[in-house]
Parts: sequence; C-alpha cells; structure tokens
Amino acid sequence: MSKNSVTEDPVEQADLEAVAIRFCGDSGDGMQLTGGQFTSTSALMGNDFATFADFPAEIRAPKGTIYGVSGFQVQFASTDIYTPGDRANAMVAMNPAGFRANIADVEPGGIVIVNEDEFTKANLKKCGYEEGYNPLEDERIDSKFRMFRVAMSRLTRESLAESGMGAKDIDRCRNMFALGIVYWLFDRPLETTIRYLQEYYGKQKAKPEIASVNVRALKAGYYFGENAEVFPVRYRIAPAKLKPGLYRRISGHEAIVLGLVTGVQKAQKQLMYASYPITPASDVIHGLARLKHFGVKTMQAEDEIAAVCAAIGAAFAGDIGATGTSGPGLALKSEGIGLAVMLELPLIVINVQRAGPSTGLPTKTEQADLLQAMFGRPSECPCIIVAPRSPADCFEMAVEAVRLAVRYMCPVIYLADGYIANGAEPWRIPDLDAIPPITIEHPTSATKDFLPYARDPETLARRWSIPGVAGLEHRIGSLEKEEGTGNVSYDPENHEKMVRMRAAKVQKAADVIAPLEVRGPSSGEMLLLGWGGTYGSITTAGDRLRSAGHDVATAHLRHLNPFPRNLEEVLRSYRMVAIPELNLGQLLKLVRAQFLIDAVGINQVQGRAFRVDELVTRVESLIKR
Amino acid sequence: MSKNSVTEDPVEQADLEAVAIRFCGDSGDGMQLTGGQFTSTSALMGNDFATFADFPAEIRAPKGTIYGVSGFQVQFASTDIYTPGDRANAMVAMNPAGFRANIADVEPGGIVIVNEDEFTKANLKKCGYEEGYNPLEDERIDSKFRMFRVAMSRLTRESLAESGMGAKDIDRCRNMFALGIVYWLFDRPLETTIRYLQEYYGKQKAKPEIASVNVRALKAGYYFGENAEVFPVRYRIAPAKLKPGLYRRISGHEAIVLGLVTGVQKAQKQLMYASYPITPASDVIHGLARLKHFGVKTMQAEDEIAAVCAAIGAAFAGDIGATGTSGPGLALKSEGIGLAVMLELPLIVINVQRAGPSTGLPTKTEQADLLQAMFGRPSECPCIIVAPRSPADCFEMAVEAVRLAVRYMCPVIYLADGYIANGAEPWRIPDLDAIPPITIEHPTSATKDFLPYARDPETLARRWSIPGVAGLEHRIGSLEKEEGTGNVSYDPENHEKMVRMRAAKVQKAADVIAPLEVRGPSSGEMLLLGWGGTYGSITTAGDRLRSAGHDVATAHLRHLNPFPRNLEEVLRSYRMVAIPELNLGQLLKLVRAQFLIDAVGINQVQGRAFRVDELVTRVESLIKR
Amino acid sequence: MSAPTTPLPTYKAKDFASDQDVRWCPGCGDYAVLATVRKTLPKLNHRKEDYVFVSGIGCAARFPYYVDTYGLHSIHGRALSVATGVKLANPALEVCVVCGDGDLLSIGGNHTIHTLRRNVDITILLLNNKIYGLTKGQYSPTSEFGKVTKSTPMGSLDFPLNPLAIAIGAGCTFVARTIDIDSPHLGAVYQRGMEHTGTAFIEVYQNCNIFNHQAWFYASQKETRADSTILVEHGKPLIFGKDRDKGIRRRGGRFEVVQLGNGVSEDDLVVHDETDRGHAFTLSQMCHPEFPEPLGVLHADPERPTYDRLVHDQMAQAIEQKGRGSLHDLLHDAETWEVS
Amino acid sequence: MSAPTTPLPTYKAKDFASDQDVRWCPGCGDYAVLATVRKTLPKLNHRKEDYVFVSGIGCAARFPYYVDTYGLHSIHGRALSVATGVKLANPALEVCVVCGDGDLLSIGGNHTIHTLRRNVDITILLLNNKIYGLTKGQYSPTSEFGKVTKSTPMGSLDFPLNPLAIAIGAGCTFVARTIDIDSPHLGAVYQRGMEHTGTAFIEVYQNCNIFNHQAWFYASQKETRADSTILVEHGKPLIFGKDRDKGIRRRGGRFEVVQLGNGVSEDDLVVHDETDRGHAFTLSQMCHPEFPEPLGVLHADPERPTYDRLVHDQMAQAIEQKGRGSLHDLLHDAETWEVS
Ligand SMILES: Cc1ncc(C[n+]2csc(CCOP(=O)(O)OP(=O)(O)O)c2C)c(N)n1
Ligand SMILES: Cc1ncc(C[n+]2csc(CCOP(=O)(O)OP(=O)(O)O)c2C)c(N)n1
Ligand code: SF4
Ligand code: SF4
Ligand SMILES: [Mg+2]
Ligand SMILES: [Mg+2]
Repeated sequence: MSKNSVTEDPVEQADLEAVAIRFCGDSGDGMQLTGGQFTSTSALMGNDFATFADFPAEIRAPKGTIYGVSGFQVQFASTDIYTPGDRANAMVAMNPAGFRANIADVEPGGIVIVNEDEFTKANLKKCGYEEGYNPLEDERIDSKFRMFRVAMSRLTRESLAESGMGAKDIDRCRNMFALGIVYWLFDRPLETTIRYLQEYYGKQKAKPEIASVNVRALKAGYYFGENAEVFPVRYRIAPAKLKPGLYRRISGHEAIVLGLVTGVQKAQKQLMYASYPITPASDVIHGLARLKHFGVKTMQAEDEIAAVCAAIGAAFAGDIGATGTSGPGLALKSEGIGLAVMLELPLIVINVQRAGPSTGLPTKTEQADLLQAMFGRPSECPCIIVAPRSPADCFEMAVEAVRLAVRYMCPVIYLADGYIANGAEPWRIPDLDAIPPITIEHPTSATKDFLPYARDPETLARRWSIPGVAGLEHRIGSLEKEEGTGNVSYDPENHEKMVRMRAAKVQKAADVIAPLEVRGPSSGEMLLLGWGGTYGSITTAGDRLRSAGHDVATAHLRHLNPFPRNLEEVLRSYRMVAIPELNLGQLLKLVRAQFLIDAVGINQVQGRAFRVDELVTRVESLIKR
Repeated sequence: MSKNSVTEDPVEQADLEAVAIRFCGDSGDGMQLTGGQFTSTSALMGNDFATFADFPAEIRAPKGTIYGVSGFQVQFASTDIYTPGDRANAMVAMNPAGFRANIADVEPGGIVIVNEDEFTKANLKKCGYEEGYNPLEDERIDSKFRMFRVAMSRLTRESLAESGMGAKDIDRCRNMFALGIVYWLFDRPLETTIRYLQEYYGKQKAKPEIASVNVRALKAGYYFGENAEVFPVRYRIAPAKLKPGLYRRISGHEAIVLGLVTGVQKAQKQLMYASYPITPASDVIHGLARLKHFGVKTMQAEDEIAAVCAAIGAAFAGDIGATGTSGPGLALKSEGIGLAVMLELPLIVINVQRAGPSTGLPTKTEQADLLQAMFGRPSECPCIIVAPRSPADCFEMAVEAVRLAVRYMCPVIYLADGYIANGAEPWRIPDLDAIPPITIEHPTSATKDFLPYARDPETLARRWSIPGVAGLEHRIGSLEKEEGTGNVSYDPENHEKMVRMRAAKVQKAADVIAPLEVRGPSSGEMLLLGWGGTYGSITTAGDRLRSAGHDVATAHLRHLNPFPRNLEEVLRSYRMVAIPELNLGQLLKLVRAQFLIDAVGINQVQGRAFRVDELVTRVESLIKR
Repeated sequence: MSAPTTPLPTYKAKDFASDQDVRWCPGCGDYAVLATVRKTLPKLNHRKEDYVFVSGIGCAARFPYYVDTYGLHSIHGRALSVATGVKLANPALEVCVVCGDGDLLSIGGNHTIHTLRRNVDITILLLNNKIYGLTKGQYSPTSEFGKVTKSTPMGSLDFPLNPLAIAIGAGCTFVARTIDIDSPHLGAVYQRGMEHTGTAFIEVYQNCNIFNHQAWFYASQKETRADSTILVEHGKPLIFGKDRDKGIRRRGGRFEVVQLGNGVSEDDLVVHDETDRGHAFTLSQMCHPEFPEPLGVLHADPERPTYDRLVHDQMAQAIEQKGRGSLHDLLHDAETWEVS
Repeated sequence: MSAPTTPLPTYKAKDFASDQDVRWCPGCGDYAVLATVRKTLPKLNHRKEDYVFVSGIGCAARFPYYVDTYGLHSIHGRALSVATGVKLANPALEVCVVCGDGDLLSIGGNHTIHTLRRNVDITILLLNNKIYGLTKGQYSPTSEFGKVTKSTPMGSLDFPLNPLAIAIGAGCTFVARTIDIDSPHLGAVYQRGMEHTGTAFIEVYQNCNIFNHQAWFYASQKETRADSTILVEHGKPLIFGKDRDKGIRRRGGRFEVVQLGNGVSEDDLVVHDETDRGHAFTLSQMCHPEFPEPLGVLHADPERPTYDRLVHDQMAQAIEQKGRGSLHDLLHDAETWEVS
C-alpha cells in the first residue's frame, strides 16, 4: 500500500487480474500524457501492460468536437498480457465529445468517470448530441455502466484557487485531478508522476510553479477519491510474474530507434537515416535525430524518393543506409528500392503501415502493405521482408534488419504498423553483450582478384566494396550486370542467371532465420497464423480459445520473405489453418500460392486492431463449420 | 508472277509454307526499314506474317560493334502464324557484327546472305572476332549453313556509279540492293517498295534523286539474283487463307494508338494522354501526338508522377485520362493510381513491359510487371488489369480498357510488352459500326438527389459528375470517403465497407468480360495457360504439340483482374496446368493462390520471347514426368 | 457548363461556404485566407460551378472542402499536376490551387517549376507557414536555417528556399506576396491573380498558430510591420516605414535601404516595375531583417500565352489543316489488301 | 581511404580512362567533355580512389562507366540524391555528378533545387543538349518553344527552363556555363567547380549530333560564336564580339547591348561581379539572339558552409556536448524497474 494513502481504506477492496482503462477528452486535455503517466506508474508497480493511443487526424480540431477527441488506452495486469484490451473496463471522459466517441468501447458494467462540469448545453451540441439530450441524464446509460459524475473543473479550480495561477493554467491541471482519482481507485502511488512533473515542468521547462499546481491537482484528485465516498469499491492489481530482469516501458517507435542504433553499432558502422515526414513514421526520424552522438546522421529529404536514394548513396559509401515511411511513401520509394536490388547494396526500409488506400485514414492502423512490399516493384525484384510483432519486438527486428541487409547485400523492408509503433509495453532491457556482432569485411587494397559482382557461395551475396580504397575503383549501375565483373551485360543467359541469383540470395536468408514457434498444441484441429502487429490479439485469442477447450494453436511470422523453413511443416500439422489479418487476405494469398493449403482468412479492415473477443467468436464459428 | 520478273526462271522452284527471314546489320544500315518493306510486300501478297524488331540499347553505338547491331525478323506464311519464328530460315547480314550477333539464331541448313565486302580485317576486329579469324573462311560455318557471299558494297557502288550521287549516299542504298536479292529469292514483286521510296523520299522528303538511286539499287539486287546464278533454288510462299476482309499491317504501338482513339470516340469523349518518355512506351505518345484533329491532347509531362496526376485531373474534368510508361515509370505512378482508385475516376495506364529490375535491359521484352500491377500500391487498392496478346490485339484491348474504365469508374492497367508493341502482324480492319458505343451519362443539373458516392447497383460504380454543372458542386479527395456523400469519414465500419466495395466493384467487371476460350481439346491431359504477349509462342507450341499427338490445349488470358468467370472450370478440366511466362511465375502465383491448383510454371527471363521449339521441349518433358 | 445566355448570378461570400465544418486549429491563419477567398470570389466574373479548387495534402490542403465549388483534395505534392489536367480537359474552368509550403516546395517542387514555366492558366495560393503543420511540426523548405523542430532538435542545416526567387527563376508570369492578416491586401492580390491569364503564384505569409506561432510576427504585428515589409506598386517608388520615411535605392546591381531626407528624395528611389523580371528577382532577395520584405505584385507578364490555350489552339489548328479526324480513314491509313 | 601520409601520385589523363568502350554516337559532344574531364582530374589535389562519379539515366549519364574511379549509374533523375548520400556517409570523397538536361531538370528538377539550396559539396555537370538523347529525340525542358520532335510533331508548347536562372533562384553558391567544344574553357570552369566548396552547378552546352545537331551552332561555330556568347570574368567589364567592340550596359534594372565607340567606352559597361546574385540572375536572362549568352562563372559564393560539413559538425558538436553515446545508457534511459 502506498504511503500516499493517508487514512485507512473505508471502502471495499477487490483484487483483479487485468484492467483496461481508457482516458479520453479533447486534444487539448492532455490525455496522452495522462495515460502515459498511469502506464509508468503501473509499470513500476510491476504490472504487465500494453497501451494504445488514438490520435485525431486533425492537428487541433475545434475544441469539443468529435474529431478533436484524443484517447489513450492502457491495460495493466498481474498476468502476461499482449494487447491494450478490447473493451475498456473503465473510462475517464473529460468532455462530452470524448464520452460520445468512446462509450461504445466500454464493457457493460464498466466504470465511467466523467467531468460533469463539461456537459453543458453548448458542449453537448458541439459534439453532435441532439438538442435537449444529455447522456448523464439518460437512464439507459445509468443502468448499463457504473457512472461517476465528478465536477472536475470546479474541484480543480477550487483546490488551486490559492495558487495565484490564471484560470487557463488552472484548467490545464484537470487531467491531473482526474489521474489522481484513478490512482486512488486502482491503488497506485503518486511518486512517479510527481517526479515526472517536477522534472519536466520544473527543470526542463523551468516552470516550477506549473509543476507545483499540477502536483496539487493530482493530490486533490487522489484525496477526493479517498474522502468523497463516491466510489464504493477500490481495486488492486498485483504485480505480474514477468521474466526476471530489468524492465522499462518502450513504445514501438522508440524500439525501432534503439534497435537501429544497436544494429548499426554492432556492425561498427554509422547510420544514415533519410526520411520525409509522414504519419505515423515520423517519430522514427524524431527519435534518431536526437542520437547524433551515436554516429547517427538524419536527413529530412525533400521527398521519399530523395530519401531512399540518399540512403542508397550512403550505403555505397559505407554507411548503413536506412529510410522510413508509411504506405504512400513506400509507393514512391519503389523505384529506388529496385535500384538497391540491382546494385546489391544493403538498405533498410522502415514502413509503418497505416490505413489506405491513398491518403486513406492516415492516423489509423492497418497491415495491408505486405503485397506491396513483396511485389510493388517492376520486374522480378525480391527483397527481404521482416515484421515486428509488438512494440518491444520492434527492437529485435530492427537489429535483425541490419544483420540481414549487410549479410545478403539487399534491401530489407521492415513492416511495422501504427498500432504497435504508437503502442507501448514493458521491455526487458537486453544484455548488449548477448547480441552477436554483425561482421562486415570490406575488400581492401590487399584483396586479391577483386570482382564487384563475385559472390560468397554461402550467402550468394557480393562483397561490399566502398569508395576510397586504392586499386578497387569500379562502377556499378542500374542496368543488368554481368555475373562477376558487374559490367553492363545484355546477354540473355546472363540476365536469367542474375534474375534467379537475386531471388535465390533472398531465399538463402532462410538459413539464418529462426524457425517458426508454435504456442499451444504442436498439431491438431486449427492453427491461427499471424504476422506483424496482430500478435497480441491473436495470441490472447488463442490462449482464450484453448482455455475454452478448443484445440487451437497460434504461430506468428516475423519473417515474411523468406518464410522460416519449417513453415510448411507447421501448417501441415493442423487440419485447418486460419490467417487473421488487418487486410483482405495478403499473407493468405502468399501461403495459398506457395503451399497450396486451403487456409482461410479472418479479415478486418477498419483502421483498428482486432478485438480479442471478436477474433474468438470468428474462430469459433470457423471451428463449428 | 510479278511483272518485274524480266526473264523466265532458270532455277528450281520450291514451295514453302512459312519462312522466317532476319535482316541484320549496323544501326546505320537501315535494317528496320528493309524488314518493314519486306513485310509490306509480303502482306500485300496475302501472306500471314509476324515481325520482331531488335534494337540496340545504345542510340548509335560505334559503327561495326556488336552493341550497334540492329535486327528485324519477319515470318511470312501461307498458313496462320502467330510468331516471327524461333530461328531464322534465312538471314541477310550487312556486316560481320550483324553476322556474329545473329548467326546462332539461324537454323542449321538455313540461307545466309552476307555482304562480303564488309568482312574486312578492321571490321572483324571491331566486332570482337579473334585476330586472323574470318567466319566466311570457316569450314564449319560453310557446312552448317547455305552461305551466299555477295559483294554488296561494290555491286551497289557499281550499279549507281552513273547516278552522280556521293559515295555516302550510294552506300546508304546497300540495304535496298540486299532487299532486291531477297525479293528475287522469295519471288516477291518490287512495286510496293518502289511506291514507298517514291512517296517517302520523293514526296515527303522532297528528294526525288534519293528515291531514284534507291529504286535502282533495289532493282540491281533483284536482277543480280536473277542473273548471277548464285542461288540454286527460288522459293514460293502462297497467300494465306486469312479470314476474308480488308487487311493492313499493324504494329502493337500503332494498335494501342488506334484503339485508344477508337475507344474515346466511341465514348464521344476527348482523350488526354499524359506521359513521360521511356523506352519502349514512347511510341504511344509519338503516335497520339499526330492525332490532335481527333480531339486528342498529348502532354509530355516533367515526370511519370505528373503524367498520371494530370490524367486524373483531366478525368475529373470529363476527359478520358490516360497515361503510358514502362516498368520503372509504373513504379513511380503507383501513388497516383491509388489516388484514382480512391477518387473512383476512370483512368487508363498503359504499361509496355520491359526487362528489369531497375533500368535492367530497357530495350528487351519481359512480362514481369503483372504482380506490380496487381499489388504495387499501398493498402487494398484494386485495379482492373488487361493484357493484349498480340500486336493487332492491342487495338481491341485498348477499346476494352476505355470501356471498362468508364463503366467501373476505376483505373485500368494495360500490360503490353516490348515484344508485341514493336512487333507487327496483319490486321483485319474492323467494321467501326460493329464496335458498340461506350455510353456515359454524366449527372446534370436535372439529376435528382445527386450524391457523389452513390453507386449503380449493377456495376457498383459511382457516377461521373464533372465540374461546370450548376447545383452539383462537390469535393472529392484521397481520404476515405463516406459511402454515398463522399465526405471524409473516419468511421471504422464505413472504411471496411468501402474497402470491400472497391474490391467488389473490380470483381464485378467479370460480368462483361468474355469467357476464356480454349484451343484444342476442352478437357484432357494438359492445359497451357498464358497471358499477354506470349500468345503467339504458346499457341504455336500448342498446335505443334497436338500435331505431334499430345493431348494439350492452350488458353490465353487477356483479363488478369478480374479473371474471366469460367477460368476455374477450364483449369479443372485438365490433369495438369502449365503456365508459361517470361518471368519467374507471376500468373502462376495468382492462379495457385486463388484456385489451389498445382499449376507449374514454365519460365524464362532472358529479355526475349519464348522459342516455340523450346516451349515444345519443355512441355514434353513435363508430360513425360 | 451552364448555357452562356443565363446572366451571372450575384453571389455572396456565404454562397461559397460548403456544408463541412472547418477543422483548422484555433487561431490558424488559414481561416483568414478562407474568409477572404470566399469574399473575393463573388467579385470575379465566373459562375460558381465553373470553379475548381485543387490541393495536395497538408493543413492548407484541406481548403477545397470548405469552398462550395468543385474541389479535389489530391495527394501530397501533386496538386499542380492534377490542376494542369483539369485545365487541359476544360480550359473554361477557373482553377485555383491552395497548398502549403511543404506541398508545393518540398515534395511538389518539380511540378511547381514546370507548371510555372508552362504558364498553365491557374492561380496558386502558397500558404507559407514555414513549417509542416499536418505532420506536427517538422521544418519545411522555407524554415529559417537552424530551425529547431522535432526532426532537427539541434537546428536544421539546409538553407531556406525563397519561393518568389524560385517562381521568378522558373519564368512565372505573375508573382506576388501577401499576408493572411491583411484581408484587403490579400483580397486584392488574390483577385488580380485570379484575373491574370497564366499561372499566378501568390505566396501568403500564413500563421501556424500551433507549431510556428511567431514566424511572421515581424510582418504581421502592428509594431514591426511597417518597417519590416514594403508594399510594392507598379510605377511607384519603393517607400516604406511607419512614417514612410525609408526607401530602396539602387547601387550598382544591388538594392540598399536609405533614409529619406538629408538630400535623399523619392526621386532617388527605385521605381517598381512589374514588367522587369530581373528587378523582381532583386526584390525577392530583400529579406528580413536586412531589408523590408516586399508585399504585392512583384512581377506580371500578361502577354505570354497559356499552356492550356496553346494546347487547344493546336488542336483547332490541326483540325483546320487536316479536317476533323475520321476514324475510318485513320484505320485505313496504311497499305491495305483484300483477302477474299 | 588511403593513409594521409602517402604522397599524391602524379596522374595522367589516361589513368582516368576505364576499360569500358565508350558508346556514344560519332560526333557526340559527350566525347569532348569526357576528354576534358580526364585531362582536368590530374590537376586536382585528390587521389583517384577518392573520386565518385554519380549519374542518373540518359546518354550523358553513361559518363561514370568511362572514368576509372568509383562510379554509380543510378536511376533517372535521382543522381543528386544518391550523391548527397555518398557525401553524408563520407565527406572526404570528391563527388561529381554528370547528367543530361532531362535527368537534372525534368524528372530530377526537385532534387536539383533542393541539392543546390543545401549546398552539398559536389560538382554538377549538366550536359545540356536541349533534347532527350537516349530515348531518341523528344524535346527536353531546355528545348526552345515550338520545337518539333517525335512527341511534338506540331511543335512543343512549353516555355524552356533556364537552368542558370533556376540554379540562381535556388540559391546555388557556384553557377557557371561552358561549352563542349572549348576544352580550355570547359577545363578551367570544371576545375574551379571541383575546387569550389559547396555545390557547383555547371551547364555545358553539349551537342547531340543525332537528334539536335544544330542546337548550339550559334555558340559553337567560328562565324557566330564571338557575337553570340560573352565570356564573363570577375571584375572585368562585359565586352564581346569578334572585334571585342560590343558590350553590356545597365539601363535601370535591365541590361542592354551597346556598340563601343561613339562616346560609349568600357567604363560605361557593366563590370562582372561574381558575388552579386541579382546581377548573376540578370546575366542569366541574356538569351540568344537578343543578347550574347554568358559563358564562365556567373556566380560564386565560397562562404556558405556545406550541408555535408554541417551534418558532420553537428555530430561532432553532439559528441562534445553529450559525450560519445553509450548504447547501454541509451537502452536504460527511461524509468526502469527490476522484476525478480
Ligand atoms: C507521399 C506523402 N508523403 C508525406 C506525407 C505526409 N505529409 C502530409 S502533409 C505534409 C506536409 C505538410 O506541410 P505543408 O505542406 O507545409 O502544409 P501545412 O500542413 O503546413 O499547411 C506531409 C509531409 C503524405 N501525406 N504523403
Ligand atoms: C523513371 C524513368 N523514366 C523515364 C526513363 C526514360 N529515359 C531514359 S533517359 C531519359 C532522358 C534522356 O535525356 P537527358 O537526360 O537529357 O540525357 P541525354 O540522353 O540527352 O544525354 C529518359 C526519359 C527512365 N529510364 N526512367
Ligand atoms: S497545425 Fe498550424 S497550419 Fe495546421 S491547422 Fe493548426 S495552426 Fe493551422
Ligand atoms: S543520341 Fe545524342 S547525346 Fe546521345 S550519344 Fe548520340 S549524339 Fe550523344
Ligand atoms: Mg506548411
Ligand atoms: Mg539531353
């Protein structure tokens, strides 16, 4: 029990395994910060967690409107969890727009805490409620949820009346008041957040007075929970039994950044990351730009084409060249990626998938760029494709991308998505020494009989010869090359040989790819095969289906091209293979074409992750068939 | 017998069914013209024919080098033929480089006529023969082919000595001398070429003296054949029994141009064709640019992206918007095509495939852009895909592309390739009245309850509303749209609905697509399934296999997305399906994924068409397995 | 198009307001531009249904949704190509492109210079806030050197592009600059741009209230405005300052700021000449804080024919020369032979 | 890179000839440029292995294959982006980009303006033949208005881009022009360009012997050359003509051609000032036949730091401020908790 708890608990205590709580309000209400703080505190209490942030597409849409709503969901638990939760068990709504946009996602019987001061006529109208209707007066709402109406605006103002701050600044503290209530409700300590407020406002922004009012609002909320006796129950979520080690919270974006830097340092190289801003990939360049002291160069290029081509130029000259983007940007990079395939230079292409087609729903998630990554270039133009499966996994797969790119001298396309890039989870900080070095041997002036397109028989890769080395001067280019010399060649047989060689080289990467692991029975009724960001939903659904007595296993691909060598064997061990994807069936096509297995798709294209319960239902209906 | 034949034939006469003759020499030797003339003459004699032009990648590589060699092959026949022939039955080589680059393609026992004057030491060296070696003195060559060494340079000079022309101009007539010989050898009249020379040099270029020396050289060659008694046999190829009608020769490029214009006129529209030059697609804009009096606008854009976007803008404003390119350019257009998918505007994208990846072998053929056309865009972004199967078929499929684009309000990708675009064959000029009109009804001010994204239940297409109509003002854009209103919508269910709707709409096109036709037995041992430019090779191979007693049928797809509705039924009627493609198995992947049929690929990626004999061998080896 | 006989209706600003809620941030300069455009359209001699607003992607690029005419919100950087296509299909349409600095000068830079050189008859509003708004605050090609943003925490390292210099360099026939907060000036410049035959390129200093709030303070705030900007008018000397006591004088090929009085009179000042492209270029090089920045029409050349007109003229000429094309003849335009 | 201690070898032109056959058409101006480049490289202070030639696609873009240094023949229009990447990876490399007018100004136009504004330390040879050579003769962005080509049988309808005006407009720090047939001039300009710290943009009038044979006759043929071109040199008056009897005088903001004598003396002429960007722009506007066309260095500003240098300086500064990054610390740079 935290030392902030000043009196004995007068209320009932309930122990829970997992709770998903959603904070929502206007973009200006600081919901991302609030949710982030709740997560940090829960992390430090030893809970497992997973988060999901839902940004509006508008920068700052008019206050109080539906499209200005910002949301943050965190699930925290005393067991292993893999998703931020389908439905929220609790919700905090700072305004009617937040309430309206999110109430459908709260489970029946869930806790709903609202800032009742904001449910004014004007605000109700702004978010589109019919004139005269107020959900806080709606009986159906009352009977469906456990509603708590708190005058957060007034209470915050009152508790900070003496602070000497202006009304605007005071109003900005309402989110901390709300957070205080929630901390009390779920029995969390206030220290982490107090420390954060003092560090951020007090030191970084040099505004200690802002720090202090925020802390006071936070405490006021907490004490309100304790004293007001509005909440009949208080909940406890014990620490999770995670694998021992030192943990931190990490978002997918952060993990990509750290993974790239780690891979590059393991290769004793510098990173040149060129990118053009695009949601949701921009956070990668934002993160890397802060790491110049790690030998990281970042270039904000004039467009995606310039970015990929600059990365290729950097690779030619000896850097690890990388570029990052989202869907429409990947389309623009396709010609450049083809150049890297022909030049046989290492290149890393991060693609944080978002909902399309075209501009589509740019802030929403989807995993529909797999076939573009496989085939979106003229002619036979193979790349290695990897896909991280969770926020923390973004780290490992980024290291893997660097490793594969330099080992096979070819582009590696890295398919993250908005859901895991913006999500966060606990991350056991890896032992750096346990990550094997990435060895690169550039030819030197002492290299005998150097030929630019001679191949290593084991990897089929050519050697990475970089400018500045006397005696190895040579030219490479985008026309078909002669095996060995790399000279331009129009010879028909040579062309076929090179086309097949480039394809074989990419397939060779299967030599060093971890075999696919199965969770659940190693053979039987049904396998759920997933890839990328759906890992959390599919794994949880699989676990739940097994608990419900179904003979269902799950397996998750992190390598899409080439596939792990044991994939076919795994698939053939089940009577039925279902492939849940946030697209119309892209991995499905690849699997069916390659193995002629009558796999079926479970598809959803709604700009959001699968809900575990929906997945469970859909799988059950397949089993019944 | 032609009236140019001045004496009685003193030589043997042989009747042949089909002959493939190849003209080759330096880029400056006028081989394309020579081959073209031979083709025209054969066409007028009623032969069926098919041609293939082989250009050097260099504009004008140094004279006499291998990479400066230009070649033209024509097969002409008294029966239906579908390819320019695998190997040449006869070859005319104007210089040693031409000889060296092409001799391997001449069938053993074939006729080889060389300009022996050019086989000098210096020239032999230029094309890379070892010092001291002259193929004309090589016994193995002599025993393998029927060699005819003609002093063409000297004879041309002698026969034009009195013309008063300079040496350079005279030397330029050597190709006509060679053509004269060949005309004699294959018993063809000179009129067509004489008429052409007089028209082109005499009238268009206003150089009657050039016309006259060329005519004289042509006749000199003919008389040489007749008098010199070097040729022991003379060949006759009777007219082919083509379907009655009026015929002309047409190349694929010409047919695309005529087809687009016809489609657009049938739709009572103007064409706006925007394109950026690229080999081998440039001839489409070259052809269309001459047709401004047909209401055709052409725009040479600054790049491929501008071109596709200008075409989209034109479509929005009511033109038929079209753009054309080759592989690398298609990659650049992908984002723009995605925009058209979202806007649901008609758009035609001509892609004349060439050998890749990257710049690859730009003057060589390939059919490896199918998967790019299918999947080369972010997210779920379906387009209709059609592929003409022969030079003449380029016409019909271009009309079809216009029809489908406006009917389904979506992009149509048209996959031609360098082989058929540069090839030519006889074309029965269609009866224009027999081509059904393409009806378009733009909403007008009188349209009731107009909604930009309301759909026709039959086609699932929205209506094409164009600016300038009072009362229908509306906005469309690249963000996801609300069904009906077309307003921006972030609603998850609406998104899924629209994604599936766009996919369903494209599949709807199968309603109006001709069913797949089979040549040969309608069920049995093996089906060869092809698509696009391989029609000639596959059809001929199928015919030959059947003559050899094999139970083999052929079918050729001209619609790749959606497939004709009867495709599955056709496929399942054979024990084995083999899919010959000039790629590593792209249609193969689509067929396997969709139908789970264990089709096998017959693949070749050498920048050239299949040889019929190779195809036959490969099919036979599959049957034996 | 509506029949030419019906008289032009009299429009009000609100006739150009669409039914969509405007979704920019509070205080965004785009609101002011939108209001002025809606106010100006009724003054122009076109029917509502003949306008087409085209944009790329960005905050500014949401513009077309808010104007009740035809509109196309395309993809990032490509608005000018789309607009060119619209004009080629139907030159009678009145096309206006509204985009941000990233849209037109970063990813779309190539289409900008090529559209300008072609002189397509459209009007371009470049809403320059010197930042990427929609993607939440990275520096743009017009951001000042050393700009600290999310993607450049230690300061940006590329020198800004000067939009006017690029436009003039590309041979644009109408180059102007104005500012969001000065509605009368913005309206007048916009009207002239719309009336110009050829590409009108108008840079608008636009305040991004969220990510680059103070960028234009020197040009927008009462205290600094008169000294930091100069209104250029054809045929008038270059005078500026709160007290109109400063001017621009030519020294050799260069411009310098001079204080009027003390022997320096208006006659010594450079007289603005819209028709002189070199002069316009030198004007474009006047940058804060060394110089006041020019507002108004820097260059106008109404003589040059437009691309869309030329394309249509060439079609007409082709018809005149060869007659309207007959499909039948075209299909038969080769050696033919009869098979029976 | 080779150890800094070894002395620089003495190179000859042939040391820079690769083993590949040169495959341009007979009479192509590219041969002359290649010969001059091979001749000039030995005069520069760099090791052979430190040169990187980068190109796009086109006839001109075959250039790297023929120079025995490191080379990268990339894709159409993207050479400058590739070159920027090379310099960011290793600023010690000496990078030269050789491309055609289509490559750099049509599809690659955007990268051109952005590379120039960044001032990446590379040298650009724009081999301008006013035509698309490799794709067999379509008009290019520098082709004159009305150009009859395969894609424009009735004449092209877009106005040409002026490469120098674009370069100056984009803020390039070294802008020059020369011509293939004048090897000494070309060599000298190329050498200055290579020695310039920053982006050197050099337009070379290059003869495409096959598709645009006479395009540069006025500037290359003995009879017309002296009257159609003017050699500009810093600090010298603008004089030209076979008899050096004509000059350029300033009138207001504009330039005019004057005949020397009859009261007009050298002192009345404009003196070339490389440092004045406005002046350089006005020079760039001098076009045949109204004006002689300037050859030489129009503008040079050696002061501005280069992008690649700034990027590396910023890395050094970061290390100075924060110390060389420790991966361990970075991974732990967040609130952590122990699970046991
Ligand atoms: C191909 C592509 N690349 C990147 C993006 C992401 N993106 C959207 S708007 C924008 C720039 C916005 O800046 P600006 O054009 O100046 O407009 P503003 O928002 O400032 O009005 C970017 C980079 C995109 N939508 N598409
Ligand atoms: C993406 C792409 N588009 C088009 C082409 C075709 N292409 C090759 S070179 C070229 C232009 C050549 O002109 P220029 O750059 O002036 O060089 P030149 O041949 O005249 O030296 C074009 C359009 C291509 N290779 N790639
Ligand atoms: S982010 Fe800036 S430009 Fe975009 S709407 Fe907000 S204030 Fe306007
Ligand atoms: S086409 Fe022109 S530019 Fe190209 S190699 Fe030949 S002469 Fe030179
Ligand atoms: Mg902006
Ligand atoms: Mg050129």
